[in-house]
Amino acid sequence: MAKKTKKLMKKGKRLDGRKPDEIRPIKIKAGYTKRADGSAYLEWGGNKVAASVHGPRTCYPQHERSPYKARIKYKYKLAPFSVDERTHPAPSRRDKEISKVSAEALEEVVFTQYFPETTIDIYTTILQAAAGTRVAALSAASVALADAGIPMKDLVTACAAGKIEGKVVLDLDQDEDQMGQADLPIAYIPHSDEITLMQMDGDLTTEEYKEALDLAVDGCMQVYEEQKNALKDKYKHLEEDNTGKNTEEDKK
Amino acid sequence: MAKKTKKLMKKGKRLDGRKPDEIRPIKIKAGYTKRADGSAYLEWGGNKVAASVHGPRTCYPQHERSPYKARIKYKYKLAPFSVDERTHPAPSRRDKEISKVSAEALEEVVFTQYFPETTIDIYTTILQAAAGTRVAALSAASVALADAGIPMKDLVTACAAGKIEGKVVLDLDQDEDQMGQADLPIAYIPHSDEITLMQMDGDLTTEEYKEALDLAVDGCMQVYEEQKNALKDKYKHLEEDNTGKNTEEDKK
Amino acid sequence: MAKKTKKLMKKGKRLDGRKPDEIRPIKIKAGYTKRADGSAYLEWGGNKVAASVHGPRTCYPQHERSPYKARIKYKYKLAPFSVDERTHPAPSRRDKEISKVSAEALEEVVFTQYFPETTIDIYTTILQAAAGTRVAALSAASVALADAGIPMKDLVTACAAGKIEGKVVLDLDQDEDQMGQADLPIAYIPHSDEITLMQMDGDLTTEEYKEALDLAVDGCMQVYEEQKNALKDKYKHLEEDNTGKNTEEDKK
Amino acid sequence: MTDDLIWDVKKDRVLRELKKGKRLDGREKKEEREIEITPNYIDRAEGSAMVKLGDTRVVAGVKIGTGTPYPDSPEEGTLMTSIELSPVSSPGFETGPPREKTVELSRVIDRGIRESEMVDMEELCIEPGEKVYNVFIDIFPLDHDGNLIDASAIAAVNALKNTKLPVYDKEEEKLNREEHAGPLPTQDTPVAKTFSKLGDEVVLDPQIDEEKAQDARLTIYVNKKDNVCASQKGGTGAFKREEINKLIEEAVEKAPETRKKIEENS
Amino acid sequence: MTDDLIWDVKKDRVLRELKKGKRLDGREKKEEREIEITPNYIDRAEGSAMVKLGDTRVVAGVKIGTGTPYPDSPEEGTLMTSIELSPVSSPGFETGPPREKTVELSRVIDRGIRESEMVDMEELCIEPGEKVYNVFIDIFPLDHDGNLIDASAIAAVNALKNTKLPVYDKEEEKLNREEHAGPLPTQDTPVAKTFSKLGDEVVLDPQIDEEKAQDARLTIYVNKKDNVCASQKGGTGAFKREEINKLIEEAVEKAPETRKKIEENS
Amino acid sequence: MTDDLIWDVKKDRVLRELKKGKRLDGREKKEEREIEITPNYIDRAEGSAMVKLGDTRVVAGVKIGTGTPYPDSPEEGTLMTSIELSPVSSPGFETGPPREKTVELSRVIDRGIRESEMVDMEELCIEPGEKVYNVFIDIFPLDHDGNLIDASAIAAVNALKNTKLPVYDKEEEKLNREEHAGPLPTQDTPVAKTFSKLGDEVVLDPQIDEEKAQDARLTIYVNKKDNVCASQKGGTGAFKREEINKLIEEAVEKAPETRKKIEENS
Repeated sequence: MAKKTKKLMKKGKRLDGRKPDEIRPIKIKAGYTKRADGSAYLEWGGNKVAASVHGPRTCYPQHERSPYKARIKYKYKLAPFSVDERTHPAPSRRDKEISKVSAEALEEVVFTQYFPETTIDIYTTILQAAAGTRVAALSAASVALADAGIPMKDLVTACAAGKIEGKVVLDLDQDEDQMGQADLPIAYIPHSDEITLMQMDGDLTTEEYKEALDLAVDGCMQVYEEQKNALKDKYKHLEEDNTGKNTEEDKK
Repeated sequence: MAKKTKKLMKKGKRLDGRKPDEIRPIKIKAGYTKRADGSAYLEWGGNKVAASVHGPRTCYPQHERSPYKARIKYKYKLAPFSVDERTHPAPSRRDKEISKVSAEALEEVVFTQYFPETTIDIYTTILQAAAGTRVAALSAASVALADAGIPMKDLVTACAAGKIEGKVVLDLDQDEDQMGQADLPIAYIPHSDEITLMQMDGDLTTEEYKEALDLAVDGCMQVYEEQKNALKDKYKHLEEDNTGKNTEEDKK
Repeated sequence: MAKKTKKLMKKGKRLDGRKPDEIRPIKIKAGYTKRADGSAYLEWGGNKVAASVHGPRTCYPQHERSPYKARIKYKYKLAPFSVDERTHPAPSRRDKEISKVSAEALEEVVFTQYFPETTIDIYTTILQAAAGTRVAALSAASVALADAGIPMKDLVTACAAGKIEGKVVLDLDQDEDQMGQADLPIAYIPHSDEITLMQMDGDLTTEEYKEALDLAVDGCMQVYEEQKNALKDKYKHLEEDNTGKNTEEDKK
Repeated sequence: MTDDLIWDVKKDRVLRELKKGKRLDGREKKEEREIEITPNYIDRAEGSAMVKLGDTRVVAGVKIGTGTPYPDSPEEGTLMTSIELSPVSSPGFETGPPREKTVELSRVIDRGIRESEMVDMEELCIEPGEKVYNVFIDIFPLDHDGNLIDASAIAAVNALKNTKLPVYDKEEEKLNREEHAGPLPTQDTPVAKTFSKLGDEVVLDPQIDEEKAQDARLTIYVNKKDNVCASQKGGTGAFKREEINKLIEEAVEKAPETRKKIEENS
Repeated sequence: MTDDLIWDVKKDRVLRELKKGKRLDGREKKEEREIEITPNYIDRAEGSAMVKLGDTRVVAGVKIGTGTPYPDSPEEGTLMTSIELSPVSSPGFETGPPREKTVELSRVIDRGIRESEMVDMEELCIEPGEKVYNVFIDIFPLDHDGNLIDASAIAAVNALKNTKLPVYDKEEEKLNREEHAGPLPTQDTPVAKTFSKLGDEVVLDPQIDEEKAQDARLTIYVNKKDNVCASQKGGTGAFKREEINKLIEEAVEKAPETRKKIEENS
Repeated sequence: MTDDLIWDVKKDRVLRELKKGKRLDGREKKEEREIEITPNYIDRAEGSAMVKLGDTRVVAGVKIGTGTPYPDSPEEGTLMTSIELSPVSSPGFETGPPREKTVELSRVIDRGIRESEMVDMEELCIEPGEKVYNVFIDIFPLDHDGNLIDASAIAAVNALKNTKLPVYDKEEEKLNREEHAGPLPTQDTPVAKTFSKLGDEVVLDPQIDEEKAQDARLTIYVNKKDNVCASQKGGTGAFKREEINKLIEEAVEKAPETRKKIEENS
C-alpha cells in the first residue's frame, strides 16, 4: 500500500461521511445490453462497470472443450479512459490475474455440468475506475450470469474490506485505497457462507484479518441485496409487459 | 492533407509537365514471378510494385473456409526500404486497412463460387513508394489474378484523383499528395461501370467530389488499357513460343 | 569477433592454465529432473545448463505431424539472470537460430521413424553463461535424450574451437571468446565421424579452418567420454538400487 | 454455422421487406434512429460522451498525455483514435490484437476528425520539437445494434468538444490533472453518415440486421462548410457512380441536424 | 486426454489416502517437505539462490539495471518479479508469452516481497526523478513437484538478501558490475505458506499429485511482525471462513522457522 | 500433403540425374547460375540492388537512421540485416513474425558482412556515446528459385557498396536526406558460397528443386584475403570432415569472380 498522507477519518466517520461498516452507494441494472445473452451495468462509488455474458456456446479452441462441463471464461479490463494515465489496450499483468481469480470465483455456483462442450464467456469492462473495481466487476458479472438464465446455486457477491489509520473499514474509496494500510477483496456465496475469491495486500494482524474478513462478508450481503433488486426490477418490467399483453388471457 | 507549400501548377500544367487529366507513365508486366500461380510487376510514376497470386488453394485455418466460395485474401505491404524512414516489418494500421478494402474491391469480379473451400491469396509489396501506392498495388494484383487464370468478369482497375491548388486533377504524385487538398482513390470495373473501392481524404465540395470521381474513372480506363496490354504481351510471347515449337504440327 | 585487448596466452598456456588443446572442466549428471522423461544437468567452465526431454508424445499442432517420423523440436534459451544484462524473456533472434541448428544437429542420430505422429521436445536453458553455451546445451540435450530412452545411433557431442592471438585453440572461455579472432562450434557423431552442426565467425585461413575443425573434433571426443560416464553413473545407481531391492529374488 | 444460417434467414427477410419499401423497424429508407448524447459521462477522462443511436450505445473517452512531437511536425500535437470491438457489445467480437475490421473502423472515424482539421494541432504544442500534448480518443461500444461508425463519430467529436486540457507543469515535467489550461481548441464538428446497400436498395443508418445483410457500405464525413472531408466504401459489393453522387448529396443534407445536436450537448 | 485420465485416477488415490489421514508421501497433513537453500548459485547474477523443497527445485536470480523512476514515485527504485514456467520443469508447461496462470504466480510472489516492504525502495534512488536502480527477480523452476509458490518465494527472498548492488558510474552513465556499492538494503524476510484443499481436507505444502487434485489453494504471506502481508486464494473451489481463520494462524505459526532458514543461508 | 508428394517425386528425379552426373538444368555440379546485378534499384533507399541468380531474384535496400549507440560500443554505429520471406516469392512462405528459418537466413547473411568487417562501424559515429548512424539492410526476395543465401549476400553487399550516407543536421537533430556526407565507408566485399548435399553428391548454388531435396547445406563466406569469415551448416543431414575441407577450398576458389562482379556493378 502507498505513501501519500491525508487525514482519512474524522470523529469516527470517513471523509465522504460513511461509517466504517458502510459501503459506497451502489446501483445495478440487469439486462443492459441487447446484443448479449445476459448483461448488467453497475455504478458503485465512482466505479462504472459493464458486464456481458455470451453463452453457453460452443467452446473454441476445440482443445479447451470439456466433455463434462462448460468452461467459464472471464475477462476483466480497464477501458483506456477509465484512469488518469491512458491504459495500453493489451491486457496488463494485473488484468490477467484478476481475470483468472474472478473466473475461479464464479465456477463454484454455476451448474457447469449441464452444458458440456460449451463455454460461458463473461466480459467485464471498467468504464470508470475508483477503487474496488475487481469486486464491482464480479458483482456485475454475477447479475449478468443470472440475467442470461444460467442456472446457479446462488449469486456470487463481492466486496472488499481494508485498513485505514489503523482501523478496519469496509469498501475503501480511491483516497483510502491509495493511502490505506491494507486491502482485502473477497467474493462470497451467501447461500453456503463460502469464500470463492480472496486476495490481500498490506499489513494485518491475525485478528485484524479475521475482523476484515467478517466485515467484507457484511459488505457482500449489502451488495447481494442490490443484486437481487436489480434482477427483481428486470423481472417486474417483464411481468408488467406480460400483464399488459396478456390481459385477455389472464381473465380466463 | 498536409502543409508544406510549393507552387504545384504553372500555366495549366503540373510540375512534371502533365495535364490535369493525365496519369503518370505506367508499365506493367504480367507473369513476373516463376514461383507464383500468377504475378505482375508494375511501375507507375516512381512506384514499383510486385504482386503474386497463389491459389485457389485449400483454405487455412479451417474455420475460415466457406462451402460456397473461395475466400479472397489480400496483403498490402510497404517494403522497409520503400520510403524515407525505414518501415517496421509488422503490418501497420494503414497496411491493414488498405489490405481489407483492396480484398473487398476484387471480390465482385472473381467467380469465387467456382472454388469452394479454397483461398485465393494475393500478396502485393511496394518496393518503392511515390503516392498512389494502393491503386498501383490493386492494379497489379488484378493483372496477377488474370495471369493466374482465375476466372473473372472483368479486370478491376484503380486510380486516384485529387485536388491541388483548388483544382481537381488526376493521379497525384508525391509532392502533390503531400501538399494537395484532397485525394480520392477508387477501384473500378469497366465492364459494369461500378466502383468497388473508394476512400477520400481532404476537402471537396459536392461538385468537386463528382468531378474527381469522374476523373478517377477516366484514369482507371487509362490504366485498364495498360493492364490488358500486359496480359496480351504475355499471351503473345506464349503464342510465339507455341508457334516455334509446333511448326510441324501447324502444317498439318 | 570483438575488440577488447588483454594478453590471452603466456608461455604456451592460456590464462586459466589450460593447454591449447584442452577443454575446460566438465561435469554432467543424467536424470536430473524428476518430471521430465529424460534430463541432464551440465557444468562446463562457468556454464550451467539444464536440459529436459519430453516425448515421444503426440505432436501438436496437428499440421506439424508426420506419418513417417517423430519431429525433433529444440529450444535453446538464456535464463534472464545468466548474463550481465538481464535478457528479455521472449526468445531472441540468436536463441531462434541456435534452436534451429541444434534440432538439425540431433536428428541424424535419432531413430525418428520409430515414432510417427509424435514429437520429441527438447528444452535447454542456460542458467549461467560463460562462452560455448550452444555446444554445452547440445551436449546436455544429447545425454537427456539417451536418459529418456530414445533409441539413437550414437550420442551427438559438441565442442568449439577458436583462434586467439593467431593460434588455433580448443574451447574458448569468456575472455577468449570476447577478444578472440574466430569461433567454430561443431556437433559431431563419433560413431560415423560426421559433423551435424557447424557455424563459424571470425577470420580463418583455409589451413587454420581445417586445423580448428580437427581440434574441435578432439574436443568433442573429450566431451563424449563425460557424456558416457554420466549415463553409466546413472545406470550404476539404478543397478545398485535394484541389487538392494532384489536381494531375495537374486538368490533364487 | 448455425449463426450463418440465422443471418441468411434474416437477410432474406430484410430484403423482402425493403422491396416492399419497408424497413424491419418501420423506418423510412433514409430515416435515422434517434440520437441521445450524454456529455462528460466519464469523470476521470479529460473529455467523454455516451451516445445512443437507437439501441446502439457507444462511450468515447479522451485522455491527454504528453510526448515528443513527430520529427516532420515539430510544432504540432498528436491525435490517435482507436475503437475496441469488445465482446461486451456483441457476441461476434473477439478479444485480442486489433484485426483489419477494427483497424478500418478506427481509421475511418479518425479520418473525419483529422481531415476536417477539427482539432487545432498547433495549439497543442508545449515546446517546439520537444514536448507536445497527445490526444487519445478511445471508443468503446457497449451495445452494437448497427452503424457503429456514425455513433462512434458522434461520441468522439462530442467528447473532443468537452475535453479540458490539463496544465503541463514544466517544473515537475508532468501533467497536473487537477487544473486545466482551458478547453481543447476545436474549430469544426465533422459528421459521418453511413449508408448500407442491399441488393438495389440503399438505407441510411443501418440497424444491425441490415448491416449484416448488406452488400456494401458507404460512409460520407461532412465538415461545417458542407464539404466532404472523408469517405470510405466498405464491403464486397459495388456502387454505381450515380448512387455515390446521390448519397453525397443526402449526407450533406442530413449532416447539419446532427452537428447541431452534437454542439448543443457539448 | 490420457493425461487427464491418469490425473483422475491419481486424484482418487490422493483423496482416498487423505480420508484415512495419510498423504501419499507419508507426511502429516500440515507437515512441510525439507528445504535446502544454496545461496549465490549463479555467479553472474547480482543475487541468486537454488532452492529444493522436497523434489521441487527452483532457481531465482536477481539482476540489477538502471532506468528512470515512475512519475508517481520519482525517488524510488523499481522491482519486478517474473516466473517462467518452462517445459524444462514439467511436461505440462508450454513456451510462449505468459498466460494467466504464470502471471498469477509471478504476482503472488511479487506481492509478498512488495507488501512486506522487504526492499527499501528509496535507497535505490540514484538521482531523484532521473535515475534509479531496477531490481529484476527472475524465477526459473527446474523441477516442478508441487508448491512452486512457496519454493519460489524462498528462492526470491534469499536471492534478494544476498544481492550486491553494482556501483553506478556517473561519468560513464552505466553500471560497473566489477565493483559493488554494498548489499541490497532489505528490512524484512517475508515467508509464503500455501495450503491445498481437497474435498474437506487441507494440507500444507502440496506435492504435485495433491496440487493437481486440489479444489482450491490458499497462500498466506507472513512478515517478520507475524502479520499477514499478502494472501491469495486460487482454484475453483471455496473456503469456509473458519478454515481461512485457522490457516492464517497456522501460517503465522509455521513462518518463523522458514524465515530462520532463509536468513541463516543468506 | 499433395505438395509433399510432388516434392518426393522431384527429389527422386534430382537424385537419379545427379547419380548420372547431371543436374536438372544441365549445369555441372560445381557450376553456378548466371549473376545479374542492378545497383541503385530503389531510388528512395540510401543504397540498393536487384540481383538475379538464375531465376532467383532478390532486392536489397539499405536505409540509414540514427540512434544511440550500444552501451558496450559507444563509438560505433549499428548494423542490422533482415530478410523477409514474403509469399510474394514463393507459395510456401507465410506472413507473420519471423520464424526460425527466416531468422537463420538473416543471421547468416548478416554474419559474413559483420565478420568481414566490411563496414567501418567507427566511421558511423556522429557523437560518441550519444548519436550514431544505424544501417538497416533489408532483403526482399521476389522469386525464390533456390539459394536465397548467396543471392541475398550479393544484393546486400552490393547495396552497401552503393549506399550514400545522408548528412546529419545537428541543429535540427535529424537526417537531411537531400544531401549526403559521402559513401558508406566499406573495406571488404565478402562473398557467400552455398553447397547442397544430396545423398553422397554435393552441388554448388542449388536450384530450388535441389534445395528441397537436399539432406544438408553448407555456406562458406569468404573475405577479400581469401579467408573464411563465416560458415553455417544447415539441414538435418551430416557432412564428413573431408567434404567440408574440400568445400572450403572450392568456396575460396570461386569467391573472387563473384567479388569482382559485385565491385564492377557498384
